[in-house]
Amino acid sequence: MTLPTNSAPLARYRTMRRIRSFEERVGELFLKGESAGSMLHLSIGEEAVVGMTDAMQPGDTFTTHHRGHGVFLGRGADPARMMAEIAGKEDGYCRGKGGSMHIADRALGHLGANAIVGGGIPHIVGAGISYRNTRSGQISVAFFGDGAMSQGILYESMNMAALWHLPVIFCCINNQYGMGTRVDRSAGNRDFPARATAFGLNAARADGADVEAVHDAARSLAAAARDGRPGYLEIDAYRFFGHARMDKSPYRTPEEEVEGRARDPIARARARLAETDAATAADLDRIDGDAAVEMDLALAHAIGAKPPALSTMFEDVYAPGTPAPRPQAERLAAILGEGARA
Amino acid sequence: MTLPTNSAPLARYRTMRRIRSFEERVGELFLKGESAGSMLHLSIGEEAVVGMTDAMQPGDTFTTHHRGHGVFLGRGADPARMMAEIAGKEDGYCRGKGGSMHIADRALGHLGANAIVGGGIPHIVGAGISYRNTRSGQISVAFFGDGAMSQGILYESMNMAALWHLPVIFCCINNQYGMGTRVDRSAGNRDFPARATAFGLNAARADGADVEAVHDAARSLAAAARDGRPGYLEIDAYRFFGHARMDKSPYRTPEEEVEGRARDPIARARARLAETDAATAADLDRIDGDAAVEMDLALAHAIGAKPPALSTMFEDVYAPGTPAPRPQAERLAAILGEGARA
Amino acid sequence: MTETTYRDAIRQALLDAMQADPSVILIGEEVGLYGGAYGVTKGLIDLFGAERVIDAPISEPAIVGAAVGAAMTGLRPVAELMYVDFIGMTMDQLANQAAKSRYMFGGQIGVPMVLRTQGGTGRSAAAQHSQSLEAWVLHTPGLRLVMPATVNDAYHLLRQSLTQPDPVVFIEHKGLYTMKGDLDVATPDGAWGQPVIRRDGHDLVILSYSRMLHESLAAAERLAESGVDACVIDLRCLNPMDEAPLIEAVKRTGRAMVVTEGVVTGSVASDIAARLTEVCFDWLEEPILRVGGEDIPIPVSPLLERASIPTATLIHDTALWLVTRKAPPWAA
Amino acid sequence: MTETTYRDAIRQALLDAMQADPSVILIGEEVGLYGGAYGVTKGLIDLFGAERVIDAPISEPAIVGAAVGAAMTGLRPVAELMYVDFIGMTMDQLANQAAKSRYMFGGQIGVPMVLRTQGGTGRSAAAQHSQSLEAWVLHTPGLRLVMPATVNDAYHLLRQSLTQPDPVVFIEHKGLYTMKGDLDVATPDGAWGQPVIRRDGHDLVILSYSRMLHESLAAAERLAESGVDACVIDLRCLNPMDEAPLIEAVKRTGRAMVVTEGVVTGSVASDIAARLTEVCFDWLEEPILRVGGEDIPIPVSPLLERASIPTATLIHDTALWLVTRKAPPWAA
Ligand SMILES: Cc1ncc(C[n+]2csc(CCOP(=O)(O)OP(=O)(O)O)c2C)c(N)n1
Ligand SMILES: Cc1ncc(C[n+]2csc(CCOP(=O)(O)OP(=O)(O)O)c2C)c(N)n1
Ligand SMILES: [Mg+2]
Ligand SMILES: [Mg+2]
Repeated sequence: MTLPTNSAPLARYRTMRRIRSFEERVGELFLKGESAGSMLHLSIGEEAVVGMTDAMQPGDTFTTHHRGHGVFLGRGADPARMMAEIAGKEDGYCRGKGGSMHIADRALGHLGANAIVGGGIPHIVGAGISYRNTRSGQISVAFFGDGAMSQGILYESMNMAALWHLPVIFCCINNQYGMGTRVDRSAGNRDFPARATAFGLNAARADGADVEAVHDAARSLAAAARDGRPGYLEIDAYRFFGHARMDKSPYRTPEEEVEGRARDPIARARARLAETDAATAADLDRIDGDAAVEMDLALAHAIGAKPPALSTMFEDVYAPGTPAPRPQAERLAAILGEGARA
Repeated sequence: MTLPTNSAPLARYRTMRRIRSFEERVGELFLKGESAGSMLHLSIGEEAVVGMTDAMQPGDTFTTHHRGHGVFLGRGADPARMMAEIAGKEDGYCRGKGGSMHIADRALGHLGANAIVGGGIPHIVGAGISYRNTRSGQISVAFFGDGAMSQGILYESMNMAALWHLPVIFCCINNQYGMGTRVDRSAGNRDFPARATAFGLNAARADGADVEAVHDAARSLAAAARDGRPGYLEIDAYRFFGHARMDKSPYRTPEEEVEGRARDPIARARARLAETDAATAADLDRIDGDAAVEMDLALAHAIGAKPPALSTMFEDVYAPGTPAPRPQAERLAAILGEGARA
Repeated sequence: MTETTYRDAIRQALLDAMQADPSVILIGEEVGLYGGAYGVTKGLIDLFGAERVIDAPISEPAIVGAAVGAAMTGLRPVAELMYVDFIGMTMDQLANQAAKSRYMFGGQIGVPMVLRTQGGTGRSAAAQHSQSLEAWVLHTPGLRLVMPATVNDAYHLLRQSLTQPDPVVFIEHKGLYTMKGDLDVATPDGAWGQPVIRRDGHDLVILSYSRMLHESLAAAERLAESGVDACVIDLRCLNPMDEAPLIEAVKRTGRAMVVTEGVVTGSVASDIAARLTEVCFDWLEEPILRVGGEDIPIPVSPLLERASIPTATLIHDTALWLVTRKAPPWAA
Repeated sequence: MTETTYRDAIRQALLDAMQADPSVILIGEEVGLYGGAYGVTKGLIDLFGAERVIDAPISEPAIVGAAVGAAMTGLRPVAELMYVDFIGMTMDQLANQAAKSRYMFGGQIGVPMVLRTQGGTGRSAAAQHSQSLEAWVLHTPGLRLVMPATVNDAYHLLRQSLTQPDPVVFIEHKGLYTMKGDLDVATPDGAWGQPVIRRDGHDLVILSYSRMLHESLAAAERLAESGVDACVIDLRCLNPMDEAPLIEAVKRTGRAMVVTEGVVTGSVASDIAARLTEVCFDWLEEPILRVGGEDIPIPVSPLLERASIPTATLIHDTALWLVTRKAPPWAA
């Protein structure tokens, strides 16, 4: 389909819808028993992160946490290769070695999803040093959850970014929970932007139900970051479902869920687009339908794709052309096999 | 000597003077080649920390950083046993195993000096949990330098303290340098109390040239901490000498040093005591002289004390009565010795 | 004697210890309301309250550091790392603080804490949630190290850990939580620091621990079919560890191998093999062989994951060779 | 060929690499204005400026993490940890990030960084500033590990490290900085990954690295006086490591020992001994022995500190026994 021209909000709607459809298919992949493991973290409810990814430019880089599918789709990922990776298949983004929590793509600037809470955050400091030193004009963005607000390495990284005037942004997707812990049970003071300010960053907080509000904040933070004034953006969102595929959410009430899910960035965007006549209901339905088809295809692709060959296991530990790990069977064979004895 | 009664400021003067005399003797110990190593960090210029130690009560506990002699003397340390430890002697506080950077004393509440910048900070969180759970009324205080403001574990600890309403205080002795790095070269935003506030602590900053100002701030923070409102105190001081005994301070100018050393808490206290007629010059001179004699004796004791027996090396790795490490000579002997072969 | 799971045996040990000793507290991520990522601490917060079952923010270094301080001041904390893979963030607090405090401070300040965590493969959890990192701990004087393989040990080794005056790292295996077995709360499988012979045999010794014990026992069953009689020893405690029964068994059979799920290079298996070789050399008919995880990060693909760690088949084939010198097909 | 110190050889390597390749940067505490805690980076900030010689706050985890990110985006960072003892704070960034990125991401994202640090005893720096922790690194697939013992290696191994596509942990020894030796910038002592025979001999092999190489060489001199001819091999690179020359030497002599300064349990020495025993068993006359640091934290007392690590005497006595079966006095 072709989008109505000059309609960035509509494009963002489309991306958000694609994210949601994708995540729904990840759920299916799991239910069909085709995912690699059950550590699948869906970003449904957090699609307004597109407000941030849309404020980035080609060449900009980023790292994500374990709940990073949406961010990556926002930066242009191929859902079929993503889904194949989540299924642990050879033609996934990472050859079936990384899975949902470790997707990356050099070409699109994705420096890697991380299963260590906070693990990917300092990498943007290093990227920031690269871009500062080469005056490349790029920025680097770390996406992470509210849980990472408790990791010390975040503050070390913020301090370095401010001290060295690095072109970076720390983007906290606050979905109100770190696993089963609501944010008021993990933070002595919930004013996260105040923390960022105290470390010398430009800090903002945006309503995660409103992708355009997120985008406005992100745009101005990105512009400042590109100028060497690093920023912090908190997207105030809601995690619609459990932490991972096995979580029955005993730690939150149904009322809490209903209230949280009412803050749906897709519904909100849809309503606003209709209100402002930026798109007809038919346009939006078409977008939704296209997303569904696209993600069905991605799912089918992943299920049909080949698993990696066993020999690939020893590849990529080190760069090609350098000494590779010796397979254990080879080591034992050299001891056990013929000719190995005096 | 007997101190004039009701004269806490005079007692603090005395403690500060004893600290300075002690540190001067540590310098001598090193020059005489009698110290265990050269990693000796003098707290000269930072004596106003006594304002904080004096706000603590018997039973309160604390941890310190590597520059902790003054803090410990402020809490009642025996300088002879301290000096012996710094000389690596058997009757030092830690049997000659710890040295200057690892002095501790259970009895006086010293949970340990630490050579890892920031390493001792989270321990007060645990102590705080103990005191909270038992309603013991104790507080625990972490003393550390401005350098530790860059360690993530500090913020993790602050957050826990605020979240759990622990009876603890984070006391930063800002002596303007972390080794050769002036604080403006390590902090993106030098407003440290703002960081503590953002994490939910009661925060204050006091002039480290004025022990009574430090004490006033410390008293009110300690009272709040005892009530479950944890605090942060920054003592704004100056490190008169190099980082450790080998440092020639190439990273700071003589002017900077002159200006910094003008902020001498001992000179200031002396002047004020004289001004307010709290003590005569003769009283103060007597205090100074007594301190000098006391520390000369400590130095002599340390030099004369016995080094630890070699066999003590294997003690204290684990508690007495539990399996101890096997000395290597014993292991090898069992292989090499008679009867060890088929 | 009751049948229960490894998971519930650990929970029972925590429960009994907390009931017996009010100074025992739990601190870790999701140990309270959520009941533990693997359900081990379910319900304990209801029984003991939030002051003793402490849900911590995601701050591993400070969690371990707080446990150190709590242990120094009269509590007996059980800190939990949700995955042993996160131990890297805490190695300073663990190896420089918990392990060394007693020593540095001349014996004055002990740190009687337990660090509970779990490791290993089996859930396609990929490179950062599947490791076996006990070798780092073994190399750190001052830390005790325990890795239970059975339901009864899960209970008793944890109870024993909670009586130790020094820090204990207690590593569970995520693949064992649902394993059933007999729990006899009155009778431990063995004393603290004692290896246990799980299957006696006179042809060779297979030394193992944690989940690999079960692969080793399975291999031993298959070896029996080939007429080879393997002695399988469960190391249980890696520090302290009484080497005497191992030495006895190795000298008796003259043939031994060590099996670990951890990456084989620099592993616990290397260390045990080297130690035993030193003292048993004259009795050895063959070298002590190491079978362990491949020298690679753990891949997410379930296929590759499974192939990256030892199987009963590999253990069997290697053992068979040790005894018969019959090279397995893959070693031709 | 010029005479210089180990310290200056490292400095020269950094200088030459920075001149040859503008993507090389340094990041660490006190590497700039102060010139390095041990003076290694003195003056480099004047030559290359503060954008390439970056004085970092005391944030070890983020220093290593920043180096990872810089390496991912085109720079070739040399991160410095002032003491290897601080590596505990960084094991997550080192072992879960630097080491695993290439693998987890299917080969897309390499991390060509060097982590320079120094370890070892000799300065009464006590338990948290004197350790030898290379065993943790060796056990981590994805990390290369280099420990130079000589002036020429200090230069060349660092230059070689700076051409590697994967993360290299480069561990210096604080006791070697002032050691003098010949530097030949045109000729490395050996290729990347190759052990080097520092003294040939046919009676036994002593395998060592870093400062213990020199104790081993001293022991070999004294062994020669007793008519025992020791071959002393410098391992240099622990990963990658070509085992062929080691195997050859061990088979040739039938007797070997491994010497490390690190705590012996779970050490590199255990691993090398286990590996070589597996392949050389039929050629061994005696077990491969390990000589290493005592299983204790390092005490501050200079007396105890010295006694806690291997001496030339201990190496000599152990070697002599291996060859003559003459038990040393302390093993009677
Ligand atoms: C260092 C570390 N600690 C703990 C975990 C286990 N864990 C995985 S996700 C998670 C919650 C993270 O919460 P948040 O950062 O808010 O991200 P969200 O899942 O809400 O997107 C936890 C505790 C982990 N993966 N890494
Ligand atoms: C984790 C760690 N990093 C680095 C060092 C080396 N070091 C010792 S003291 C010091 C400076 C500390 O500065 P600060 O905290 O301000 O304390 P001060 O020495 O000024 O009292 C540094 C970098 C260390 N001991 N521990
Ligand atoms: Mg969250
Ligand atoms: Mg300072």
